[in-house]
Amino acid sequence: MDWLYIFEVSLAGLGAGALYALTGVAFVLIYKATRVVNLAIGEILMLGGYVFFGLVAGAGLSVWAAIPLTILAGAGLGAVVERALIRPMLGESPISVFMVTIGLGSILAGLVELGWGADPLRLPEFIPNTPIFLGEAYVAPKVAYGALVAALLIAGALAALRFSRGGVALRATARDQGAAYSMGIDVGRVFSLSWMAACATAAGAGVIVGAIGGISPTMGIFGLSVLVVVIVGGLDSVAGALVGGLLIGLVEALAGSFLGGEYKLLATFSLLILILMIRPYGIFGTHEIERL
Amino acid sequence: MDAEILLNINNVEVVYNRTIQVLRGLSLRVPKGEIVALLGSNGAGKSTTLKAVSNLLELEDGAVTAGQIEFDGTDLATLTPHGLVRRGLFHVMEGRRIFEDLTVEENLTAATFSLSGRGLPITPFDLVYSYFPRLYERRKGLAGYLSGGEQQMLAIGRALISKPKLILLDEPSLGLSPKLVEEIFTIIARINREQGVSMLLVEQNAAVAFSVASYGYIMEMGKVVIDGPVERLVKDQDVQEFYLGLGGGGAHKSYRDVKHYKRRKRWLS
Amino acid sequence: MRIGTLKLSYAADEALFDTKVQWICLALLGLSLILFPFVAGPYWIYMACLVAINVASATGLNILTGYTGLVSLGQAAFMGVGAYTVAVLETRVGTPFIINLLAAGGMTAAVGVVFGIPSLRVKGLYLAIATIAASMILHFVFSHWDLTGGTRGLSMPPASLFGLALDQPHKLYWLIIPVTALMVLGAANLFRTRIGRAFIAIRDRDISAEVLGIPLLQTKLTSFALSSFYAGVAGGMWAYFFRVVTPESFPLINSIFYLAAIIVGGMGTILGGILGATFMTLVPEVLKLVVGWLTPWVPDALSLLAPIRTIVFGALIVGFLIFEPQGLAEIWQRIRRFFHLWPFRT
Amino acid sequence: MAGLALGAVEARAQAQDEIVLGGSIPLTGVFAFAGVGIHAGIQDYLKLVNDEGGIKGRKIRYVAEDTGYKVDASVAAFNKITSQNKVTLYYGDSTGFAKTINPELERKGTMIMAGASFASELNDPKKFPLQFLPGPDYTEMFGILMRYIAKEKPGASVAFVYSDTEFGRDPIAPSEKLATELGLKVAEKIVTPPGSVDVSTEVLKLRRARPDYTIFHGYVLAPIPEFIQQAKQMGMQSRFMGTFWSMDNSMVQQMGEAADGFMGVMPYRYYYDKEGTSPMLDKIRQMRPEYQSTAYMQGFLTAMLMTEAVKRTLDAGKELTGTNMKASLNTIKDFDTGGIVGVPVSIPGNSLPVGRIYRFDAKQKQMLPASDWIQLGK
Amino acid sequence: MSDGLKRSSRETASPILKVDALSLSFGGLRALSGVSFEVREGSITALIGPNGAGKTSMFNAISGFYRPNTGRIIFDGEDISRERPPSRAKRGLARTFQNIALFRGMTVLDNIKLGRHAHLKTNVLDALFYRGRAHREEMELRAEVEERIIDFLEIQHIRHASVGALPYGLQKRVELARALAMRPRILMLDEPVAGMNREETEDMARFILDVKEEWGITILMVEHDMGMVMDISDHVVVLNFGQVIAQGRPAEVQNDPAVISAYLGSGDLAERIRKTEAA
Repeated sequence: MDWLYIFEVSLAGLGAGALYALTGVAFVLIYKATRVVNLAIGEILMLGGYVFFGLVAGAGLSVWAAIPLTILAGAGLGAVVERALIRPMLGESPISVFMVTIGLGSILAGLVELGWGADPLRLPEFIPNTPIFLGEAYVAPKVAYGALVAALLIAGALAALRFSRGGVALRATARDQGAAYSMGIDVGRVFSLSWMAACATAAGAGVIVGAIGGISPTMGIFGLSVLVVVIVGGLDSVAGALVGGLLIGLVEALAGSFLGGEYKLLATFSLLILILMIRPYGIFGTHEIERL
Repeated sequence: MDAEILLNINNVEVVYNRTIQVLRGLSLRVPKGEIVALLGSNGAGKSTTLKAVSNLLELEDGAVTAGQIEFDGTDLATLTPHGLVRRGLFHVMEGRRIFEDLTVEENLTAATFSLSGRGLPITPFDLVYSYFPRLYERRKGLAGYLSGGEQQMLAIGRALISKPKLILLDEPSLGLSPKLVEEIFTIIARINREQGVSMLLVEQNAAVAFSVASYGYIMEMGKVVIDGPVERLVKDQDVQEFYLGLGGGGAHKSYRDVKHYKRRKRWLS
Repeated sequence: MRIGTLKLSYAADEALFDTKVQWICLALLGLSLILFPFVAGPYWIYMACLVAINVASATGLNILTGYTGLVSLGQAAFMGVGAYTVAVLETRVGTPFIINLLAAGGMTAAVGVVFGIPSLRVKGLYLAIATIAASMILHFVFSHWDLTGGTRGLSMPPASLFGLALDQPHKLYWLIIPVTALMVLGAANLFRTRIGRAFIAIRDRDISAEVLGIPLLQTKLTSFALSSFYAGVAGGMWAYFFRVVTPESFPLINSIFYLAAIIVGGMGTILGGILGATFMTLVPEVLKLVVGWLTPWVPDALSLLAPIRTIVFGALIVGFLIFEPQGLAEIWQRIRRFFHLWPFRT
Repeated sequence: MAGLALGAVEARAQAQDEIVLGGSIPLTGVFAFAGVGIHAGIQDYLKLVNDEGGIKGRKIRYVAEDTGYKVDASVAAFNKITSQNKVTLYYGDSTGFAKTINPELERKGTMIMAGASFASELNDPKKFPLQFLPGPDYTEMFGILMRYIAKEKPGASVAFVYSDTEFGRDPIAPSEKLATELGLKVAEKIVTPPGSVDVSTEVLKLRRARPDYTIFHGYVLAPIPEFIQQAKQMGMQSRFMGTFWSMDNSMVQQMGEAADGFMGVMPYRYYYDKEGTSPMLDKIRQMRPEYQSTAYMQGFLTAMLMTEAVKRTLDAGKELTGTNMKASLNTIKDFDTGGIVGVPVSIPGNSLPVGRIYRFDAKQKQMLPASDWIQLGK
Repeated sequence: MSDGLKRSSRETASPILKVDALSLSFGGLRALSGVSFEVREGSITALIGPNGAGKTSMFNAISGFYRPNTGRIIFDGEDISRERPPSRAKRGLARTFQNIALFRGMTVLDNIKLGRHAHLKTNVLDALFYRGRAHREEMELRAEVEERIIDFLEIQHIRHASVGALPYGLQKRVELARALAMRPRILMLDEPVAGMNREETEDMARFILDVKEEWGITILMVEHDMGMVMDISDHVVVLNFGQVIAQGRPAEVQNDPAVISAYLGSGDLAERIRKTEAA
């Protein structure tokens, strides 16, 4: 056994997992507040990557100006999507809403391809690329910095949810919409804000993911892995997204290096089925008792 | 009922799912500073009345199809549910509906959103804790772990946070032991007296409701059948009979004697 | 105005097509399906076959999702199972195509039941996601198993009937259309009996279904099996039609396509499956034509086709769900109602 | 609807003497960059031919459908195009397609086919009698690369990094054998899922193997640059190489820093190559003043070889059947491609086994020759 | 039938359903504690009590949705506590729901037919071809549903209507029809007349009585309309806080002080609140 190698692989997996976790948090945010399973999260992430690319390569902005603008654009997209597509579906079956997000994903992927073509593109380099060594173990700098940013953002999201008044409003709405209304919480605004926050997060994650592996219209497939992450962690648990993300990152890395790259998806989706059979509501998810 | 009227419900009809009519021309009034009790058997439409007032019907696919509800001089149809709360009308819903995975303190924080846009400062929760010292002891704990009585206290405590003019109380005694009911109703009365808050109290436990209310309405089948000052209702022999049907009397026609009608028809569409 | 609607026996009242007008329409439809290959060009026959295969598969998914309320995003992968079964049997065993198609259905039904087992524990979205996992796993099996020819897939000889090779759409038409018609009729029959009613009951309210003596798991698995059977036979026909089966032939997006087809057509109506599959199959072709017309004016119009197709696909799903959740079938009913009353009310 | 019917009628009203070149072209999807180039290359060459009156007065018409680089879509396009037109020549877009459509091609026997695939398996006239490759097959490409390596550093260790696709897996097994024959050591084989984004773990695997040379195959661009970059950051000294489809100038340029020194095998000359006389390249540069990709060259040359086969068949007074055209194709010997390929070419079997090693020069931002033209089997 | 006669028959009849020391709790919350009562064959037994007393939990335990923590449910002499709802249904246990659990996507006719699901034998293959057994069974079922149930409940005019569009009272009747189609031995009605006006209630009361008398089906119901409960029940069980506080004939229960205080609240309590208030 080459322990250093296993350690390095695990680190790389955790780094990738941090990005899963970050996107997973965006996913959970929407689910918590609005009970919408947003399958378009991968495409929103992709759009983030492309907007960033457009701002830097197209409009010639500096990277540090483009990042906040990208995040802002994500928030704007979230607001529009919530208002135009999700609000009209209030009260419809969760499956219908889920399908609306699938449709949205398709629209976004098409728009991106229309605008930037189908070829994969590379984002301009902006992450420092001096190699990082933890002891003897090498960590790819992009992955390391990406993970660091993701960790900071997740910590921020957790803190905001836990300690801010807005976080209380969101958790209250998540728990019981009717009761939230009766507290004077503007539930519509909570919906809107949670979509904005989530899409902004996803767009930001898209910049990091794009910086690591390049961007392409098929990048939305990232969303599928995130779906596994949140199912494993529990759809409505931020902590679950964190643990699930790291776990899936790790599983993918280990499966990829010891079984071969083609086993990555197989490993995660087998894990998904397993979790569904033994803990259908995820590791940290709330088990909802069905009322008669 | 000479005092200023805070809540005025006028001839309201409510229909659920576009088919089931629950309120059939209900009217009632809540004067400022008083507790009004709304009694009736299950399914009479008491909770629906409260939801109609707090504009929460929509969440259950119900709608006010006729009539008018005025709170503090404003037609409620023009307000959103949260906007209503921010005007000082707080609904303590049936089953308490506390946020179980939030702490006690966070539950109270959630209620501070009722102060938004009113120019009222968010004050510490001292007032709530002074009425319910037990909540203070458990303020860091998850609300889901509170006992039934404590949960009811928290539900009323959240109402207090909103500095309301009117509290709608839906069955605060539900599922509580007599001792707890006593404790909670004592506090309800105190809050009414000390804070000058008006209340519309829905109860099945008539005696307890009458002990704190000044005026009472009894409804059946979606409308008010009897109303009057509590002192009069208490003495009224009909009250028990009418809304619980206990001790059949008068010109009561037994359901056993309903006639049979039979028709036969053989075509199929 | 509707006439001829008085019925005197239960059998007449329970018939699938209950008025004279409906029978006439049906006869006309049948006749035109028979005449079609003699008047239409090869392109149209090709499209008709493709539409029919998709109708068969969408009808299967409709049984599961539209009628039983179990959302599946694995229909395309299940079709893959059927297609591979046919390809393997055709190349290695050489059994007649009817046997192969039935075997494809049977094999897929078995696979469907296995992947339906999570419906014991989860439903709704979770189930949908479990079926995504199922299609990922099946894709892996297709592309890494020797029997299925790995990433290259399998190519196979055409179906043959009495020594005649069904190698052209206009020949396969006589295989595909009748099989699809039978399958659609079967589905319609299903919902006249206890089995179909039990499916709907589970969709509408599974708890009260249980009280009526409907065993949940067994009934759900029956639905999975039936739906997969349909997918398998459709996949088998697909294999005969394209004669090449590869792992890439049945991607997740195709499963989404079938789900979109029944949404657009109308969930839980037989007509919906037919209309939806037809519509969704034809839309990309129409787009192709439109883009073709644009070519002289718009440079690179052809390269815009794929993104536009993707956008229109998404927009159709979103648009129908928001504006016409009952789908095309409902629009059709509205038109029919209009003519029932016409000219007395317009 | 009327328009649809019109389309069908139009298809049947095809002129009797027209020759149709059908194409399953990946104008969209992961291979779109190549498809667009191929599409333009074919069109341009046919335009040159048709402008000069076609072949013996018969014009060549090009009918293409987008496939999105999906096998089933390619097959669908093939079925559709061949059922509506009398197709003589066909361009297919992937290894998977070429292999899967082969039985059908043989059954029909009316056309010859070439395409974007250089799969080794196709390079067998017995198994694929009606297809040909307008260049060396992938194993031959690996062969050219490894011969170069063996000459430069005998006994070197090599790693193969390839995608989990038909395209990617194609040359691996035979090339392993060849490596042993050449005295090279295959240190590691790394499979990645196609279109993978994060390759950190794969790079770690590569570093552990410490190969002297790394050959990428089965990709267009991603994830090659990320691989190279991370490997360089880790201090790896490996030389990185690619096969035809990752060798286009604009692609390599997109690799950024990682591009410097990237090498690979190329059977055609680059657009900007001014060495010697090359009338065809001149014509191309005239028609299209901006850079044209190597995919364009591939499409252009394919169309050229196909029409040459048709011409030779007609010249011999034979019917345009698949077998006849393939036989005519095999008569091509020391054929001058007008400079598209640097040396005269022959098609002894199914492939055109010629190529050259190029290396990217970061200063000039161009691929520069690193070897002479290498003709296998000569 | 005179009162005396009826009474004696009731007491000699054996219990068809026996609930024996049943306890049920959800995550620490006690819904039922040690509830025991019997339902005699051929009787109408009513389960009453204030909101949250555990009536619906009791129903759910009997029909098999909740598994009791302790105690047994004995149906026709057999312990069915461990059985799933479908097998209980097969034994002849039918129920309706408080908030109407009809299948809104189906017609009235199909809803009623569903009641017979467990008694039919059509398999998938029969169904697909709709020949032989499938056709025969469907026709027999249709005849029975039409001639016995639809006629009886007077819902001919709506048989082809979609359930979702029907008024509330009719929906309740359709649900009753569906339960009857199960050929039950005991019919459990959860608030059969809730939300109905006097006329609709009268209709429903008559149907319930007819079901008992003409069809010989035992009835167990939860109902809040005391007028109806007291008029038509043979036996009343009163629950409060998950416990039986009284049971007996309607007249007995009506005058039981424990029942009056459970419903009206205890006067003492009110008195004490008033006193504290005054102080």
